[in-house]
Amino acid sequence: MSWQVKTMAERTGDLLPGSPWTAVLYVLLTILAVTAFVTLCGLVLIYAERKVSAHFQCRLGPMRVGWHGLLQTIADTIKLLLKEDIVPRDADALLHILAPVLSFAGMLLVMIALPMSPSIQVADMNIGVLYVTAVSGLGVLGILLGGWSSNNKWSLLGAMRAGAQIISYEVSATLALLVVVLFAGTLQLSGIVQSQETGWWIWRAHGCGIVAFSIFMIAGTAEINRTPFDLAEGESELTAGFHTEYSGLRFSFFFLSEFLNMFVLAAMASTLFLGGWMPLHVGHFTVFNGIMDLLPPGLWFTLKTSAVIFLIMWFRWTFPRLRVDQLMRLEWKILLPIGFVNLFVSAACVVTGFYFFAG
Amino acid sequence: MDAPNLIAAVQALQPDATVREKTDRPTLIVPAEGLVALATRLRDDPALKFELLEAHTAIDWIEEDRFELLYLLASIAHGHVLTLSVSVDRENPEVPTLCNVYPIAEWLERESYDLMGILYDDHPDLRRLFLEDDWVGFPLRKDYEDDFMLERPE
Amino acid sequence: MSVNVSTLQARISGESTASSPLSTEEYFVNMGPQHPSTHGVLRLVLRLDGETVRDVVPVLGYIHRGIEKMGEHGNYRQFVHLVDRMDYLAALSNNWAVTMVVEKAAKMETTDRIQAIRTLVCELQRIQSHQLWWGVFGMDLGGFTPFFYGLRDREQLCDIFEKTIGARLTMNYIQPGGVMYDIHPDFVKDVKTFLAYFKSKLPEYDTLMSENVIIQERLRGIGKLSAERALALGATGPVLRASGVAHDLRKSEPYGLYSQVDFDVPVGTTGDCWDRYWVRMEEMRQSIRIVEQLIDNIPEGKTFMVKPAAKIKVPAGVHYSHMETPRGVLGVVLVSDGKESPYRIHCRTPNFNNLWCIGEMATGGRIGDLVAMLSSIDLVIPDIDR
Amino acid sequence: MSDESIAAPEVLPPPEKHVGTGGAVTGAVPWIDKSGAIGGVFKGIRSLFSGMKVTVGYLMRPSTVITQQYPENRETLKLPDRFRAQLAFNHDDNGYHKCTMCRICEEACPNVSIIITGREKPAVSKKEIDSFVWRLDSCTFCNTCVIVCPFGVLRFDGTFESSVYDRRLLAYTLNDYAGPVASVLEKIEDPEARKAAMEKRDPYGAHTIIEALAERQRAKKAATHAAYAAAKAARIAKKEAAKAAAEAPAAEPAAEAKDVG
Repeated sequence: MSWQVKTMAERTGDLLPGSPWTAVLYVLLTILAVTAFVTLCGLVLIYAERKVSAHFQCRLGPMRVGWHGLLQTIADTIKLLLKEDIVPRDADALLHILAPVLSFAGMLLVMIALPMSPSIQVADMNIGVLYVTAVSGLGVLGILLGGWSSNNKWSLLGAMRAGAQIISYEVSATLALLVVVLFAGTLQLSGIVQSQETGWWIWRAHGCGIVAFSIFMIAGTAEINRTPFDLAEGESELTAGFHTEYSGLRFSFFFLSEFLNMFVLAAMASTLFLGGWMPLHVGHFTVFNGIMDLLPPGLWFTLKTSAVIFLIMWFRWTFPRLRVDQLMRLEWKILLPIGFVNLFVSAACVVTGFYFFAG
Repeated sequence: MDAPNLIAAVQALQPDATVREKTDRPTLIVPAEGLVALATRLRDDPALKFELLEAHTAIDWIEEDRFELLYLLASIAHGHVLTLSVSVDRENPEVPTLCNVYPIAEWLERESYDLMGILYDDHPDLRRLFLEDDWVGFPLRKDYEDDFMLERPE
Repeated sequence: MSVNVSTLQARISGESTASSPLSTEEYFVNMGPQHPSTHGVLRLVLRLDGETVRDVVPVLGYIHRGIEKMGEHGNYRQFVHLVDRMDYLAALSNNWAVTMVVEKAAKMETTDRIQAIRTLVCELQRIQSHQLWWGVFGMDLGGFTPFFYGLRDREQLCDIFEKTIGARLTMNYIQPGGVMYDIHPDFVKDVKTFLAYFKSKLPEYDTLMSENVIIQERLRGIGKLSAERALALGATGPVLRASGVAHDLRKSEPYGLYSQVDFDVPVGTTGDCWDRYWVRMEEMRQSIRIVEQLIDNIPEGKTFMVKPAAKIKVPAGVHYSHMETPRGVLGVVLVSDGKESPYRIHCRTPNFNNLWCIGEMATGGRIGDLVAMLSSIDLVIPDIDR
Repeated sequence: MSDESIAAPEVLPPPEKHVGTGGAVTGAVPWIDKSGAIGGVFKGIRSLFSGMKVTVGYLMRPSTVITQQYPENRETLKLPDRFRAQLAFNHDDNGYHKCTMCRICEEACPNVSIIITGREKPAVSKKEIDSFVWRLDSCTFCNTCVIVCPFGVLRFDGTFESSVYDRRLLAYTLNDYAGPVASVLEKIEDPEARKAAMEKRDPYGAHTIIEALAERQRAKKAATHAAYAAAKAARIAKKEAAKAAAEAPAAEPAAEAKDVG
């Protein structure tokens, strides 16, 4: 079975010569769709986090607004929108206002490159992996600016921690990505997904895949500032870290981008290592693969992403936080060497064709 | 060491120490002047070895116009206890500090200064502990009064 | 000799100790009085060099209520309920400490039943207090889930106390001359159910926290306090025992029925945060042992020796008695002039002295370590401020 | 590394008397042995996974949820008998109480949360209660009033929902009626006479009594302050006199004699 990949950008291109106004309308619709998706995704993720954490902790979580608290997040959003938006007197007002937007924009830009199904992808760049890595680095700018402009020592500490942490872990995450790029032979995200038609990279590479996946998950969790790497927030140490001085809408931007970063991480992990929207295929067992193809690719993507998100939540509600020097040690002394060795081994595998269903 | 032996041993160190009556722990009244030297010896003497200053407090005997300072010492190694009682004048309540012998005294004495107004000579950091720096008066003194005090109605 | 009264401003405006030309600028930051990990209204003024703590100046008094002064205006029985508000997680121990000094001074008789009930409820409260500490410790280290598990198990004990005592936090149960009520008919059954339940949960505590590699990395070698320094700084309770001094008043000066039960005193070796953690975990197990030995052998007898309204007269003099609360030695100095109300009452509270150790421990550590140290001391702020 | 934690304490070994029945415990610390670099890493990772197993165990078993949904479970929520929520009067089946106005509870209350007023014109007996005012806003729920009452009039009951919009309503009048105690009332044969001896009391009508008390208290406080000031002045004067006397005798012994005289 071959997959017809058609992104929204391509469709716009198709429309452009014939009916340019339709193309413009299509672009606008796409923007609307992405915004709607981001909002909806944020709502669902926040609700899921609250429910999952509650049941990890023998609680019920939100139960009052709507059936089993389904509308709780919406109520919270309204509350956040109605709250007073405070910019501290001594803060750098422009940067203070700019920071959450930057943080949000970084996440939003990654969102357009994610292949969610053969037909749901905004733009399919041939340097997709590079683009994602580069653009997701924008988020740290928002955090740094937010912490610095708040003119609060706790915020500054949080921002500095975040800066050091995110930039360090970016190295390991990229090394892990490169493993998949090596195996797939392309930087294009849809190409990487299609390269997993005979199986996911997590198991096809004799362990290299699983090591790269582990590194990617650890480094990714650190990049999105979640426990056990939530030093930038560290509510028991820094009260709330970089967003101590934020309130109302601006706080919700930080909050939302934190949750959507989790989605982006999970989506990237599933795209690169778990086949993205590609159903579970094993080699050329056509019957098995055919049964798996019965589920639509979009659902596969959702399932895999949800599983990875659950894993990240599971980490958060089980582990305590690392200390700042231990965090750096973990990156530079453990993850990075392992990542390098893993990359070399993968390169050797690719060169010799020593992996499952090669060629 | 049981109480009579202990008192005898301490009185050998400080001959002018007298036994304070009406207490349930062995208690010696010692003059303020030799307090630091005595405490150092009590701590370092291997037979006594009072390594823990368990509590320190002051009592305002307003009728007798004096403060009584109690130093409750304990020896964990030997399992015996001793209380030192020092009387100071109410108008000029100055005593030497025990900070250099028992570091915890720095806090206990600050509390005592804060609430009772005892002045400790050579204390490295004598300031209010609980109350603000500009508080007037010493609340645990018997003649303390302020506008917030409530009396129980009859 | 000179008496020089200082202020906080003078204390924290000292010169920077950094001397190297490569050294960075130090800055002050207020940790508290509203901070998640000071567990109340404690304020620590930190002098920081980047993430490294150079100096800690605790500022107290945000919840000072003058319990000692209030005690001078009521009678002895009326003072008991005030000390509930000191170490509110161990209200029964506080009650008992005051009761003990009053009974000792006034030479009141008690029965074995009274002592057994007191010992039992205090040991149960030691478990309860340590459960909460365990949860909060996890939360301070960044793991939220232990907090809920700790509180969940604490709730079972709260229910037991609710039945017998009628209160969950401010007990006012142990009175001079006895205990306020006899134990509830369900008490023995409930306690046994709880013990069976909690013994199955303790291994879970270990799996989730004690054996977790992150916890061990965070605690090992952090906030070391040698035995000599711990004694010199007046530390007691688990903080002192973690430093290697087996000082436990339940063993050295047994009160209640502690002389009749068999239990061990857990002692640490290096006095770091891990030792303090482990000593408390082990104390929970020892408390279970004590409760198990007593629960089936509560002797019969009266539970209140005098009429509850009877006036207590304490002979004039200075009286002192101390006991081991979950956080250390709580001593009460009672000065009486023979009247109905105490002339002066002073409480030597464990947290007050234990907090003083933080300056010794924290210097040179990081902010994250400071949080772990504060939590490992198990602070209850009203106990410090009184 | 693991040896360190099991090593015996070097400083200040526990004195022998502590060893007594059980002795001090050291060692047995479940410390992860990280002696081998690779092995240590794996042990560390395994410890993380076992922790995750604990949490997911609770996620998988919804029966372990302990949350109580409070306002909905009012019917099933049973507080223990001794629970201290609101002070209440024990009225018997006829609606009579046993309070003789002995004021023991008022005296025992540590913070004047109980204020008892007597009837100015008792109907039957010598002393009859008018209002038994309990101030929830200052009560510390110490239970002392309940145990000191010789007649068992008071009890704490489990009515814990006591929020009101006006804090003056937090002072309750506990007795249903102003009048004599149950034993006296039962001696009265005529039901009409009984009714005449009793006067209904509104549970929320106590704030007038409290305001009057506060007024009295303010006046008394002023007097106390004046007394304090006078005592202080007298003490200072005494001290001055003593000082003067101490300085004087060398110069003028005669003056001292005059002072004493």
